[in-house]
Amino acid sequence: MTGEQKNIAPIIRAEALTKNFQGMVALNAFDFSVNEGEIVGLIGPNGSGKSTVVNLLTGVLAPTSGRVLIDGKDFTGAAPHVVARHGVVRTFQMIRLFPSLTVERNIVLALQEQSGPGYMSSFLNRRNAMAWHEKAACKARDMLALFEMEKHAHKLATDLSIGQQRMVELARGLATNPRIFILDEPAAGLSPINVDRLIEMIRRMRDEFGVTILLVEHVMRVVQAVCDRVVVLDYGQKVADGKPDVVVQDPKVIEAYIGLGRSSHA
Amino acid sequence: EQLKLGVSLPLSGPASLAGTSIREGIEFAVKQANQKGGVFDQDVKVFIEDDEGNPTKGVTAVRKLIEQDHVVGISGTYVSAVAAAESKVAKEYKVPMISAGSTSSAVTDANTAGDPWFFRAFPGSRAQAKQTASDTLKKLNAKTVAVLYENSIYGKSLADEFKSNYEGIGGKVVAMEAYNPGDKDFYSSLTNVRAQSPSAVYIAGLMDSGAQIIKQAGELGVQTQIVGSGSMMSDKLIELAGPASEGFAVSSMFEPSTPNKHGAEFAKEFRAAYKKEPDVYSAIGFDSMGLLIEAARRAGKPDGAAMQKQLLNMPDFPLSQGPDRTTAKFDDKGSVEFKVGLAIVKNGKREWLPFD
Amino acid sequence: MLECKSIDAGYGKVQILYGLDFTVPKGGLSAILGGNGTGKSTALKTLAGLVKPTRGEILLDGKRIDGKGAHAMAAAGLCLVPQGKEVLGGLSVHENITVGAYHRRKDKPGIAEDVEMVYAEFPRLKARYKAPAGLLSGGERQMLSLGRALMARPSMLLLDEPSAALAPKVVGEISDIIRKLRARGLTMLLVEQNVSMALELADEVHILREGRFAYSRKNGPDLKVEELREFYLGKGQS
Amino acid sequence: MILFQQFLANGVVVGSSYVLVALGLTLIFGILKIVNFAHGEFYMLGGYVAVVGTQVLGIGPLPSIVLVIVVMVMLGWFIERAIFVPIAKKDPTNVIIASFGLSILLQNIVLKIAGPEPMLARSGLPRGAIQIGNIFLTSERLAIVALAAVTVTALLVVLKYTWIGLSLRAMSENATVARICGINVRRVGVVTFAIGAALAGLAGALMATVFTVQPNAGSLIVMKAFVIVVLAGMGSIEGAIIAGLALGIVESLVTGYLGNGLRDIVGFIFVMGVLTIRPQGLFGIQTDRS
Amino acid sequence: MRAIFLILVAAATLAIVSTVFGGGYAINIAIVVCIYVILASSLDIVMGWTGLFSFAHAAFLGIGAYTAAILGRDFGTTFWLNLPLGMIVAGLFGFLLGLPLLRAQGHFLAIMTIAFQTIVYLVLSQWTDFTGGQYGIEVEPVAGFTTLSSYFYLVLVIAVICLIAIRFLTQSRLGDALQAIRDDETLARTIGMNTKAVKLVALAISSAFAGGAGVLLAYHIRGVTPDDYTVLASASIVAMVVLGGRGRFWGPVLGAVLLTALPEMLSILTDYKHIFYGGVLILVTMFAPQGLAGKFSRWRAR
Ligand SMILES: Nc1ncnc2c1ncn2[C@@H]1O[C@H](COP(=O)(O)OP(=O)(O)OP(=O)(O)O)[C@@H](O)[C@H]1O
Ligand SMILES: Nc1ncnc2c1ncn2[C@@H]1O[C@H](COP(=O)(O)OP(=O)(O)OP(=O)(O)O)[C@@H](O)[C@H]1O
Ligand SMILES: [Mg+2]
Ligand SMILES: [Mg+2]
Repeated sequence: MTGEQKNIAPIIRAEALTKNFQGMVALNAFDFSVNEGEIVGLIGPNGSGKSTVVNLLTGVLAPTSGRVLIDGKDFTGAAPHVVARHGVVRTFQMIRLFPSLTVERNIVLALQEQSGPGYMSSFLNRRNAMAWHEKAACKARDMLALFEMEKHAHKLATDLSIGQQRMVELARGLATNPRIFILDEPAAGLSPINVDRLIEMIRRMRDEFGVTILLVEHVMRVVQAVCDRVVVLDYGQKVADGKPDVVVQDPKVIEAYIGLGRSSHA
Repeated sequence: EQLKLGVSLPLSGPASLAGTSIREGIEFAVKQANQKGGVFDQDVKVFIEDDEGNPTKGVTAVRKLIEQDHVVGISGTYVSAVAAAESKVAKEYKVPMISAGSTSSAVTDANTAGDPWFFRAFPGSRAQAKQTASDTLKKLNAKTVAVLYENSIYGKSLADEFKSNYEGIGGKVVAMEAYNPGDKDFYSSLTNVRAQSPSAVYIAGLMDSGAQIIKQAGELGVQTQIVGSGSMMSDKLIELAGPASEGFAVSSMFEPSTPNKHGAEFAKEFRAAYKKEPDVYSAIGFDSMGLLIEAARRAGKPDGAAMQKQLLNMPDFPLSQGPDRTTAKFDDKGSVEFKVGLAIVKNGKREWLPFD
Repeated sequence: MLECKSIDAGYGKVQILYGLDFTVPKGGLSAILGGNGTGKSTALKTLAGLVKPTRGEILLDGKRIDGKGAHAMAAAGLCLVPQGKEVLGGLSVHENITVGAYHRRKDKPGIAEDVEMVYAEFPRLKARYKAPAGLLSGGERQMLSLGRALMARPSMLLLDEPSAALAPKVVGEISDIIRKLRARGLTMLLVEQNVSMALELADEVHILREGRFAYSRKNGPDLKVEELREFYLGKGQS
Repeated sequence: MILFQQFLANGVVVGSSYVLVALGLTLIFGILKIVNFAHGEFYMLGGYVAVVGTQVLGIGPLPSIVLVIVVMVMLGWFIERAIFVPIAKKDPTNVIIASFGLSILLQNIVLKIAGPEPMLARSGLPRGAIQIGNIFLTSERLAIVALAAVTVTALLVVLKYTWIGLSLRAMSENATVARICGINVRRVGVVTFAIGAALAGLAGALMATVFTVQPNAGSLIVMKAFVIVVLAGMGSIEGAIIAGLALGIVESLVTGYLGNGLRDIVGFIFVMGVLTIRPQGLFGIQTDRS
Repeated sequence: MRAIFLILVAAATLAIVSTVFGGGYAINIAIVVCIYVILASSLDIVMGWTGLFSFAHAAFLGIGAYTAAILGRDFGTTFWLNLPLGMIVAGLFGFLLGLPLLRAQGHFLAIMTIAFQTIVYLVLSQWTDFTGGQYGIEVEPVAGFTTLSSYFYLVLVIAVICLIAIRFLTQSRLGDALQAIRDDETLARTIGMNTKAVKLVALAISSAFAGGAGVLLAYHIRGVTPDDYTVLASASIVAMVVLGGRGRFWGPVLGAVLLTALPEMLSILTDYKHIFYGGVLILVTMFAPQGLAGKFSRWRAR
């Protein structure tokens, strides 16, 4: 499925997306799309508006102007849960987990929103609901196993180290079989070996599960390893869009983002 | 068999101000009875419950007194709304209750005529308000009145009845204004009153707000006669309101300087026992408990139903409240009617105007 | 100089660190590397007084500082840049920076000077100086944490993954800042996942595995990344 | 128009008293984020200490104020250390219930000792009305406005322009970061709490000269103070001034034009309205990204 | 299932203890206990599970009680109609209160509920024509359940049904959703949960149960007066939940039993009961920070 883009229609698309925060323009007339099956990287200096793009696409923020289209339908200003139910799943740069729930429950809960029994039926048919929970818990543990986190399944989310929490977040997103998975700096804080694992997982997600991926990342090793295409933001403006190895050679990008003569992250 | 009587009073919360005073009168009556040898050759035993001025608590308290402590008569309570709720329970168990300060006529009105279970040994709000209305118009010569009343059964029933009586005899009520129990700032209300310049202000409420109204009226230059309802018969009010209380008139059922001989005797003995002046609350408590004890004695056995029969037939029992020779002549709704007096503050002391 | 003598520490009943023993000489820079959840942050938190060691001693310039509480550590000149981009969300960026100088608050001119220095290092912060810190982007928060630490003019700096969340260009700048601080004689302890950056900077490298040092040695041309890899990446730590 | 002037003046006085009571709460509730239901009892105790000072000990108004402050600081210190800190360590929300218990406890201890009768503290200020144009006030009421202005200014200056203020706000935002910056969080906490208690006591003492003090004197006014602190935006002193004065004036106008009975309703409807439109309070700012 | 069994055992114990060993007074307290158990457990739906500190529960109690009283007065409806109607009206008000509450957080939310509670109280006590003001409204006893003990059984059965329903609710998907909202609402939204709807539903359900309790209370004290529905009453329901243990099924139940029975037990100390009550509240929060239920489960775990 990799190269042969059988569906060119963009799964998610931003049109002239603009966001102002109290007079500060965090994102300016941003045009952008991710096609089905693609892995797109979004990079740019700190504070250039990458997370803002993620927040706008997932409905966490409402744009000042411009449109967000998912599968060609207008989702501008739609509530996050509506967006999520269309298979748009994300992770957070500032990690978010339900702190007082166990790691396993964190994942089961996400599964429940996607495929669990309805509110009424879980109230009326408890046996069925419990059986479903069993299955969901199994799936959650499988997902954790992918990140070698299964031994932490019954710890509270707050009792994990930052890197461990990040992996739980990834497992949670993956568990719900998203159509498009938006990752906001998934590699930050991961040990090199976990970064390798992440790279492998991202590839597998696309190749095996057909998940489209939007990746916001500063660790260039990851970006270069997985992305089909890279979009560069600077001061809320798109400054480059193209193949990774081309983009990183772009003098504008080097000047603003990579810096001269620096080694990228191990 | 020992005579067991119950007391339900607000001993905490805002209404405890009156409750504690009433309790002293009640305890004094019990002490006196027991000193004289008690009833049925035993000391009278009293169970006191704090109803906190709350109806639900009150109902529980009364049930407890009756069911657990097996009392056969109850003195209580002070807050009219609580008395209304409690009286239903008392009636159900056939235990007579005598008001310990609740004034609203509504509670005795709810009694079945001829078979009352809730008694009040002093006039209800209707009679009180009627008397005050006529005193205000005739004795104090005030043709227009602004009414400030506490938003409670007590305040509202007095205010409503004052208004209809006062207007019935030719006066004019220029304003009716409610305030919430415990309010302390009346500048804005009084500013309005000042603008209407009535010849009198009638306050239907409790002592603490009354003192504030009187004081603040003075500060705002409201120069009118102020008349207060029965709960304001208190030396504390004069202390709190300061010089502004000069000339304040209060309807009063009892004064330590009462012309009522029985009342004067109570005042003397109370003073000796507690080293302080009795007030209208201690007199109410004293009468209420005294009546229960006497009713039991006359019934010859500690039995609520028998006591109720006796209560309806005690026109010879003297009360410490009211003018001389006031007795417990309960009407068929359980209320006693006597003339309510009017006292005026002169040189920092209340003086009772003669009864007409 | 920082000396740690057989430190045990953990959260509640769970022990995380087992007998950590090491010293960072005055003006030196040591790095602690290790997989996720091996206890690196716990080690730094223990040094900073946020986690109480259950055993062992911590000495700063020969004086015992363990068990005195985090604020006392800060007053003694030891300063932590925590992991997780923690900021004072309701305070402005400027106030966040200023509060770093809390324990030397008498020194008004010095503080003003340092604030300018921080702004010069991180122009992005200057652009946002009025904004509540809670609204900053991840990278901006990281810069703010560092700026706040610089304001303290510490004698010992504990850095918990300072390069995480930062753009490559800024990562380079952070390396430069660390070098500058070293030149001023600051003692530092660095936790990093960016191994090449750590190896560029550190005199000595420790690798933490399941709460114990699995490997410690001086950095130098003879230290091979492959050798590190074996200990560090070992058998797939998570 | 004459009426309106007097209403406005009444509103300013009442509003100032709200501001005064709300200040201590701004520290304890707005900044330390401790929901202290017993704050009203601090207010009430301040009133009683003033009564003790001026009536029982007869030491005059100024020494009485000093007495109030000393007693309340000690009490605040003790309560924070002995009750609130140990509870908050385990679960901060439990403090709500403990303070609820403390409120009942203090109220009833005072009821036992002092009795239910209202008491008046002597201010030593000249009695009687002062007429300014068409407005009648008393020196005691003016003193409320003056003292509110002074304390507000002092607190503003301290919180805005000193390290004390910065450290206080820092610890309320994130105690861990505050600690690693060298702030002794425990000490700042207890000092702030004690000052908050003293401010409440001061307000109570002052109000006891005008409105008398009873064991339950603090219940209603402190509820309003909570409302003001939230309305203002937690911890905002400027907000507390405006919200307090606004509430006082609104109540006074409503009392004047619509009747006393509606006074409290309007205040609370006002609060719901404001918070519906601005969930972070009048002067609060959004500090969380999502 | 074990919980349901335990509920039935507890109800049976209460019935036996109060009717066999106690008299009318004990039954009276047992009725109040049942009513408060419903109240505390239903408050826990929003407070323990959702983390919305609500000081308005007594307002919903009052709305239920007054609905029954007013319907009975004006339309002569009976208990069996008033109970569901009281629940519906209270639930509706809960929903309405929920609308402005949706955006508020933490302390702001608590203050808004306090404001709502106060408004309801003032309306009940001041709209004399409609609510009877301070006089309140009389309520005739439930036909067929006029004696105290028969009414007690009625209340007990209703309380048991309510508890089982609440147990099922919190064990169902709704309980999970509520916990998620308590922990991190933004996250809950991004994993696909319609948190606003869930919060509104939770508030409406919780208020409806409170309204039902109000109807029971009105028929118990045979009338309604505003003073039972003050912010203080709300605060004591909150205290029950916290003392018993938030977010645990048995927590609010234990808290309600303890805090309703405690004042009665303390009443031997007449003059000092409030002082003791206050002291007990402080001590229990100090020594059982997870609530009594938390203490018990820890103790059992040993
Ligand atoms: N809710 C908000 N209110 C105000 N300003 C905001 C808000 N969210 C983001 N900003 C500002 O918008 C700018 C862009 O933020 P954004 O989080 O999108 O950056 P980013 O590209 O993700 O940066 P980083 O790489 O550091 O994560 C930043 O300067 C940030 O301070
Ligand atoms: N607050 C806490 N309570 C209980 N356990 C904790 C807590 N914080 C961390 N842990 C546990 O302690 C261990 C070490 O955590 P620590 O944060 O020190 O790891 P780390 O080496 O810094 O990892 P990372 O690279 O992911 O930041 C982990 O297994 C984690 O689960
Ligand atoms: Mg970002
Ligand atoms: Mg770490």
